[in-house]
Amino acid sequence: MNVRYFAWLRAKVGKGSEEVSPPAEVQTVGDLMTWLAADRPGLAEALSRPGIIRAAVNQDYAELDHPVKAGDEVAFFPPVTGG
Amino acid sequence: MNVRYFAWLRAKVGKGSEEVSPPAEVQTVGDLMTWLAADRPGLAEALSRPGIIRAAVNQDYAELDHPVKAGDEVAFFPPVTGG
Amino acid sequence: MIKVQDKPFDVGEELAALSRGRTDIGAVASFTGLVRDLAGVDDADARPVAAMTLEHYPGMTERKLAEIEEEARRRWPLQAVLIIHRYGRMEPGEPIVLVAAASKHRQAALEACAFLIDWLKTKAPFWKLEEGDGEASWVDARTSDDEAAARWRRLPAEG
Amino acid sequence: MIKVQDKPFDVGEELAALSRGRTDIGAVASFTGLVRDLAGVDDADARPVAAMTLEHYPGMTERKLAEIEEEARRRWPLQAVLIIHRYGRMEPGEPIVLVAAASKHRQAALEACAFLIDWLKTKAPFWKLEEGDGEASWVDARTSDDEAAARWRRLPAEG
Repeated sequence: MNVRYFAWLRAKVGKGSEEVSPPAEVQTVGDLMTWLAADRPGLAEALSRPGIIRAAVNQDYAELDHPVKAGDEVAFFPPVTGG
Repeated sequence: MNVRYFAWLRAKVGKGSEEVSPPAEVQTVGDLMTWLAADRPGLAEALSRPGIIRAAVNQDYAELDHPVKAGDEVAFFPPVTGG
Repeated sequence: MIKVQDKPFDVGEELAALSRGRTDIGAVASFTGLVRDLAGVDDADARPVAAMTLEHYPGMTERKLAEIEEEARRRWPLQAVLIIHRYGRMEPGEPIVLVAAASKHRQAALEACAFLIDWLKTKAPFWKLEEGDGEASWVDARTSDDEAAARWRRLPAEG
Repeated sequence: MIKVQDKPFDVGEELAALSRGRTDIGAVASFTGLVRDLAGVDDADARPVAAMTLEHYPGMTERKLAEIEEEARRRWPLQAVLIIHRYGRMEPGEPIVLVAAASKHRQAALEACAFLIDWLKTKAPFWKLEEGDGEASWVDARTSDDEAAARWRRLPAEG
């Protein structure tokens, strides 16, 4: 599974993307967030502010209960500010 | 007093502008219209369709009760269709 | 800025000039009206157009367009306003009118732009003569234009 | 048409290309967003901006912009749609984004144009990094952008 981080979250995590292999009990975007945050203090800190971090699965916005599986591209980022 | 006609009203009256000297009892735009229509059948015909003809006095839109006086520029025309 | 002219204009050049050398403008909204080769509100009503001739009331046109610009500036915080309207004969594909509004923020620019064209449609003394298959004919005013302009009408209490 | 690019674009040339050679377009509405030398919603809040760097999510950006174009075409009868969004570093006065909609009639073009930019602001995965006096800082999302986008949200029954 490929995980990507953007904007200040990328800076906080310290990288723009990484390959991860979460255990079988990681079934949703929310599960993945919690699992990743365990040993990524930058992500944990961002997640402590509720509702700040958005997610996308395979380049489509996804809620916390959206399923994730091996091979997915999952991205985490702050609210968008383009335009 | 200078009177101007535009668009199809100009075609109906047969001229784009004329100098007129209405009698003293012509006090308003409405008075002027009635006085002019008496010997301008094209204008009379246009006025017979109520609410079609608009007026301007000295290049500002004016209602029928707007005063007119010697030296004024008074224009009659159909609803505008620019843009 | 108001321009009333018979010659065609370059939309790109006019818009570029609006913000050229400025770094305080965040948003430019524009509207261009062009001559179409088919007139009419819908397809059932469509008639071919070979050319369009715009008659106007010189003097009153400039005055009304300046009032429209002024009114837009009163309602929104604008950094630049442009209204260009052509008169004379033009063919399908040619621009008739360009309005643009520049502001720090986008809602002011977008709203002012819509206001400028809606207001112009019912206030500026222009008349369109359409040349089609046969005889040239004067275009009728549309109720929908009055309705669009009415959206921007303010109650005296708000003025 | 969607373009995501780092190089600047020429608003005039892009708009001209939209209607070039066509005689069926009656109305083109456009919105250009530019880098301002002062950021902030109002003067009290203003801070100098030396440059802006736009980060985006390659792949998802193109996909989201294409969806926004599609949605606009579903809602209004449009003859052409253009969305150009830049990424990378740009300085005050440079264009960031251009959206444009062409239609036979003006209300469709004006509404679609406002929709495109409002929707893009909250759906396209771009993030702005502002360089000012001191350290660069990420721009915060604005509630007003969510509100502007919400105007265009449809109830399921209307969809």
